[in-house]
Amino acid sequence: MPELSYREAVRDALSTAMRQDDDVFIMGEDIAEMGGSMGVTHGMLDEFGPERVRNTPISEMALAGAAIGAALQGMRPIAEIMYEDFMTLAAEQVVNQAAKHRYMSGGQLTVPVVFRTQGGAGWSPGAQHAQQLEAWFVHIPGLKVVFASTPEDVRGLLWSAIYDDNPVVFFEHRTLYGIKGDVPEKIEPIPIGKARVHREGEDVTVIATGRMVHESLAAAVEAEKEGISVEVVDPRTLQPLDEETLVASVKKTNRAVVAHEAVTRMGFGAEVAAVLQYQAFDWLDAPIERVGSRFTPLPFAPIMESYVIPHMETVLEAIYRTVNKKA
Amino acid sequence: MPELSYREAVRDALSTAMRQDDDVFIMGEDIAEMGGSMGVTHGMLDEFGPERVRNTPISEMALAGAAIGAALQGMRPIAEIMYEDFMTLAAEQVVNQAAKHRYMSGGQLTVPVVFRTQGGAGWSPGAQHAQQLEAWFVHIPGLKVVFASTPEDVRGLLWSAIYDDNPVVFFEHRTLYGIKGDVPEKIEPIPIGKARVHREGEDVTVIATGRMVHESLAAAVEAEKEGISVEVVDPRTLQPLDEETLVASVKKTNRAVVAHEAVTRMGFGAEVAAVLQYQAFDWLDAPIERVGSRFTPLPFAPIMESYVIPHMETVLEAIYRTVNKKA
Amino acid sequence: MAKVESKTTLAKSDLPDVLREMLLIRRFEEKVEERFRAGELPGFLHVTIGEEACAVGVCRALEDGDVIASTHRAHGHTLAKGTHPNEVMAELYGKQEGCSHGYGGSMHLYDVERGNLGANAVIGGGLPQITGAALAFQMRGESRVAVAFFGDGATNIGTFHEALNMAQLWKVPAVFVLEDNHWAESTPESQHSPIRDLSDRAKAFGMKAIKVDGQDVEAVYKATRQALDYARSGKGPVYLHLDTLRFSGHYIGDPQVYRPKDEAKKLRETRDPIELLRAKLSMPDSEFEGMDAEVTEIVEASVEFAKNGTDPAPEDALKNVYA
Amino acid sequence: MAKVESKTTLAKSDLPDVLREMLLIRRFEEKVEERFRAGELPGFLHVTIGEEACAVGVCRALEDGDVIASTHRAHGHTLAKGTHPNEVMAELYGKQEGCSHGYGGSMHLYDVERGNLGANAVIGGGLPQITGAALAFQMRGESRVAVAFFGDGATNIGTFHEALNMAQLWKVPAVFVLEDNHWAESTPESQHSPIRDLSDRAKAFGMKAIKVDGQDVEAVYKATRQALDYARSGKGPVYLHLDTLRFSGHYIGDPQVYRPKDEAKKLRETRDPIELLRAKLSMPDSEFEGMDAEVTEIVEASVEFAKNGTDPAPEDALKNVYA
Ligand SMILES: Cc1ncc(C[n+]2csc(CCOP(=O)(O)OP(=O)(O)O)c2C)c(N)n1
Ligand SMILES: Cc1ncc(C[n+]2csc(CCOP(=O)(O)OP(=O)(O)O)c2C)c(N)n1
Ligand SMILES: [Mg+2]
Ligand SMILES: [Mg+2]
Repeated sequence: MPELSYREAVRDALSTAMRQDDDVFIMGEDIAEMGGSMGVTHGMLDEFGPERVRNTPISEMALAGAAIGAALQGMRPIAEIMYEDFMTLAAEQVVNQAAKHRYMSGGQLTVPVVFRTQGGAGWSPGAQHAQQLEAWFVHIPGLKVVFASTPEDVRGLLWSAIYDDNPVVFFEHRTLYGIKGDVPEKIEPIPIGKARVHREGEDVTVIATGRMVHESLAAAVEAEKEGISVEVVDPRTLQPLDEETLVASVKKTNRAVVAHEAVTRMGFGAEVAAVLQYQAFDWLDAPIERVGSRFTPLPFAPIMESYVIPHMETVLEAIYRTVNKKA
Repeated sequence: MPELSYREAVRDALSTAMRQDDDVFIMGEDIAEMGGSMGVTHGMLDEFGPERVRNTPISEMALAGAAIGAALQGMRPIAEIMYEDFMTLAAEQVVNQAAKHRYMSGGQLTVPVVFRTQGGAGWSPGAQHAQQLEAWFVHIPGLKVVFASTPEDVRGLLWSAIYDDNPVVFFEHRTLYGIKGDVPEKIEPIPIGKARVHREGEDVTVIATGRMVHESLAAAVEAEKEGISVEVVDPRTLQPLDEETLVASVKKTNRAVVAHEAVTRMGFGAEVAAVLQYQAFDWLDAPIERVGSRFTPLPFAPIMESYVIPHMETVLEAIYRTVNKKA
Repeated sequence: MAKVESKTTLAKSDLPDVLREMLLIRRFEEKVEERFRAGELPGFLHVTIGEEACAVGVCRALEDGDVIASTHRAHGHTLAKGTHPNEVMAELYGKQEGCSHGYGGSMHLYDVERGNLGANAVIGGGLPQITGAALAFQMRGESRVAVAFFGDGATNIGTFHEALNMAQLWKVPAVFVLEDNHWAESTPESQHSPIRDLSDRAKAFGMKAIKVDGQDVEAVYKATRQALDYARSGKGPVYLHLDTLRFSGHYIGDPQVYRPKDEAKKLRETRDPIELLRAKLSMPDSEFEGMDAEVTEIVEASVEFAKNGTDPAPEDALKNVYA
Repeated sequence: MAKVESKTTLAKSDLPDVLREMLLIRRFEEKVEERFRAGELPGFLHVTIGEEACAVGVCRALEDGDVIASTHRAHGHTLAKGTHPNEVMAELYGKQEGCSHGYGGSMHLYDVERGNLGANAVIGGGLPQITGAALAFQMRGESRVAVAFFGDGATNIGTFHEALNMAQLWKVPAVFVLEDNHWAESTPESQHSPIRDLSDRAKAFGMKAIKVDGQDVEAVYKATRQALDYARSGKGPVYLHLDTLRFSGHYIGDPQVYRPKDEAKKLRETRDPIELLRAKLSMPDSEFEGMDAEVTEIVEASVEFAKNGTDPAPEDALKNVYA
């Protein structure tokens, strides 16, 4: 099994799809010569040329919209929105157009477009360059929402997203680009809608996304030392959501922690908690704990930033709380 | 006590504030001669003139941003975004600018702006003219979010929003403009952050917003006939959220239904459910029921639209489910 | 090529047919107003009375394979692009036989088979998608043009700016058709735009602009052909400015309190695109009346068709959310 | 009035001070690059080396009460608008003494007392707010002007279009300053904009445009005065196009793989705004070196000040979310 970084894994999915399929292309700001602000598309200009690795003006709305328009013609464009914060600028096209064309046309259109974007704090970018807004898009019928946490997952899921006939909002996490992991020799599509159980456990289920998957796995190791057996599950796709796997896990462990980097209030964890308390009500031995960023914009100073976003320790504390709070 | 329609109540708050305070003004598309697409500002042009009842070009982003800029200079602008769906176009200014200026400046700025908008289905406007997106803004630290359901509340809360030094996203519901209700002679500010218990009950708490407050009150009357005593609470302000009142109510009734017109998935009800299961875990005798729109864009045909959005009956069914599902 | 040349102007013999098409739209819209007032039509509707020459002149000029994106004022474009009145009317009645199968409604008419990518209830919403469709044509080397309609009010929204700018930057085969009726709802152009000639918008992108009288269907057709040829030949997009007039309210039911009472009426007397063409053709009254009777019948039949259409089942609402 | 007249051009005697200010910004930015490379500065930083004449020329021309909104490339604007280097440097170190008290960072420098409404990390984000601030001045009858900086890349975003369009429509007292360095990150102007003279953007709004050499600080000052006078006198906003150059990478650490290796170096040889003014003043080397030593000391001191600054407490993060 070759080892790839998360960044290389994204690139591999993009390049492989572009090699096998003329209809796949990528557009975004500074993705050509510069290889994107995160270096994801590095080298792709040389292989595919400026038409298919297409630099755009700073026009998030039109770039999203043009990708939708090309998708309506049967192409499979990938629109890169440099930072998740700028999804606010593309929101109209993503939410009112991409998500709804098929429905409003009574099924005449398909919109096979991927909106790739990234965010995440921990490097002091300040309040406008690291928000996590995945919850917004989970609220919009017609969109699929993916948030991958490992090289293997990001590659297999991006592949599925590219070949999905629906618009997919695809979240990457800025601080994960450098992590490495084994991936299958050949790209294996990972179905959209399947959670991944990263670690089995008996006492508590931690449901985590993005960076928090890794923090949660580390917390699980710590908790183990205290005799607490932690199951860690990454939903991977937030829409559709693999409720079955999440609920089954919680029915086994009887306790749940939901962890993401987005602000807790109205974050994805709220939806997961609402689903779990409903479907596993009689199995829950403690309230579902939510772990997320504190309710502030992201501050610049590293000391404050680190206080705002969740870490391994935050998850660990939530695990401890949930096991002590016996019903 | 005079009687006002919801529409008149909004107008009364706007006009009274504009009479007493030169810094208050309103801007939006077609609000002058036409009085706004919902007739809310009808007649205000005559009283206040085109400077202060200011028609804008179709530029949701700049209209929101210009209001922010005027607010930064100490004015108290009210920006009307004609339909909630178009908040997607103003999102960048509301979310990255208004919500964050005070924080990013370390407290140097205040942003006393109100973004008034409205939405809501039930009249077949189709998928792009009736979405309910309040959940998006609840997820954004720095914003306050209000959603009023009665003439009295809408007037008192809009008053408070205008005089709040923070940006407030103020949701009105399209189908409520015509409803009438008693209001105090003089405007009484209603504090942002206080829920309203519309009806006391013993067996189940229905927490509802906007149009669903009325559907829930009607459902409560029906349930009463079956011997079920229903408490109906309207949070009124979604951010800050009066968790205390909601939790106290549920600790009394031991059962909860959360109802809004927005899509259930990742809707505001998810947050309420997550809060309640956490804070009232040991008091809950049944899973928290969520009532909201089905997971589709809004269809045009009335038959389908009516099927998608929740009604009195939907709430009633949820009430029945929750009382039968005894823990 | 020859084919293209021959279509640069409308043949004299085609003009009666053009007139019939405009008249059909007019009668259709009048019927829609009537049925709305009778309480039969749900939702939010905008008619295109006064602007028929724009829809017909543009759509007639298109080749097979060309696509359009329409606006909230979509009935005329949809009919002109070839969707049968029955299907449009059925959509307004929310029936399965409607051109969007009851999912869309007046502001979301689609007919993908006929190259109609859909009406849009968000101002400017369709424009970037036309840039994108044209980009697809360019990348695939297809000889097709993508056409977007928009109004004067739409030239104020960022979407417009970004979409046209990008189209020009990449020289994609697109035509952006401004139906300039000088009103955005209740807001006159002088109150919503700082410039008095909206052709100047194109200067910000260095885009070729063509301006014509939107009440003269022959002029519209000719200008559209010119624009299409330019775009199709790879020279880049064109900004096609049609100077037109809105004879009705913004939406059906609009009391137009903001507009001088007889403005529309007066304009109608001298600038009605249908009357202008009729006069040009010196069509005898009897012939015109025959034509009128014919289209009126089509429109009546469309109402019958729509009323007899199939209501969707409530649960049909759950379909078509995902492919 | 007299006061305004007298400031139409820079006095000869002011020029050394102007040079000192530009040199201070240069040395400040070089120090920031150095400290970033040394691993002392967190976050994401953009320096303004090569563009000092824009910041200084514009900000010198402002009157008390005028306000600015800056961009991601904010250090120069902030210093030129009067914030002490200590406070800017302290902000970059995330200290309480910083001009945003450690909440903002490089892309969010604020100094409201000095009329700096803040830098913005969203391209175009500040522009509509400048329209709005100017609207407030107009509505209150205050003789103040609101000024927004933005780059060539920003002329592609819808926010730009909407904000300028609205400003012109309402003739608010605003000046929109384009710092045209011909790059948007790695994207050259030819790849991001369809037009070769970005002054043409103003034509879409019928806005008065002034274009000058942004490397010539006297020209920038003069043009800014002209623009401010125009705006202040109620004639409406002005589009001020400064033709400038970016000598550094887009951000600190940018390897500039997309740019010919010696392009910046060559430009620097002939088009350095500091060298140009120095030559114009025929300033003897010794005097220049003295000035350089002086500003270098200020910059060094700012680093000391910043390092000795107070770290916020973690819980301080919970403050300032709401008023
Ligand atoms: C983004 C957005 N803002 C506001 C509206 C409400 N609205 C519908 S039509 C219209 C006026 C459009 O004017 P114009 O573009 O000139 O088209 P016309 O109606 O004159 O055909 C407005 C403001 C909308 N649909 N979308
Ligand atoms: C809306 C938005 N899109 C993308 C970015 C990322 N970004 C930061 S600076 C920049 C280039 C800006 O170019 P220009 O406006 O010319 O300013 P310059 O950097 O040259 O000073 C980009 C694309 C951003 N900050 N905001
Ligand atoms: Mg119009
Ligand atoms: Mg630039």
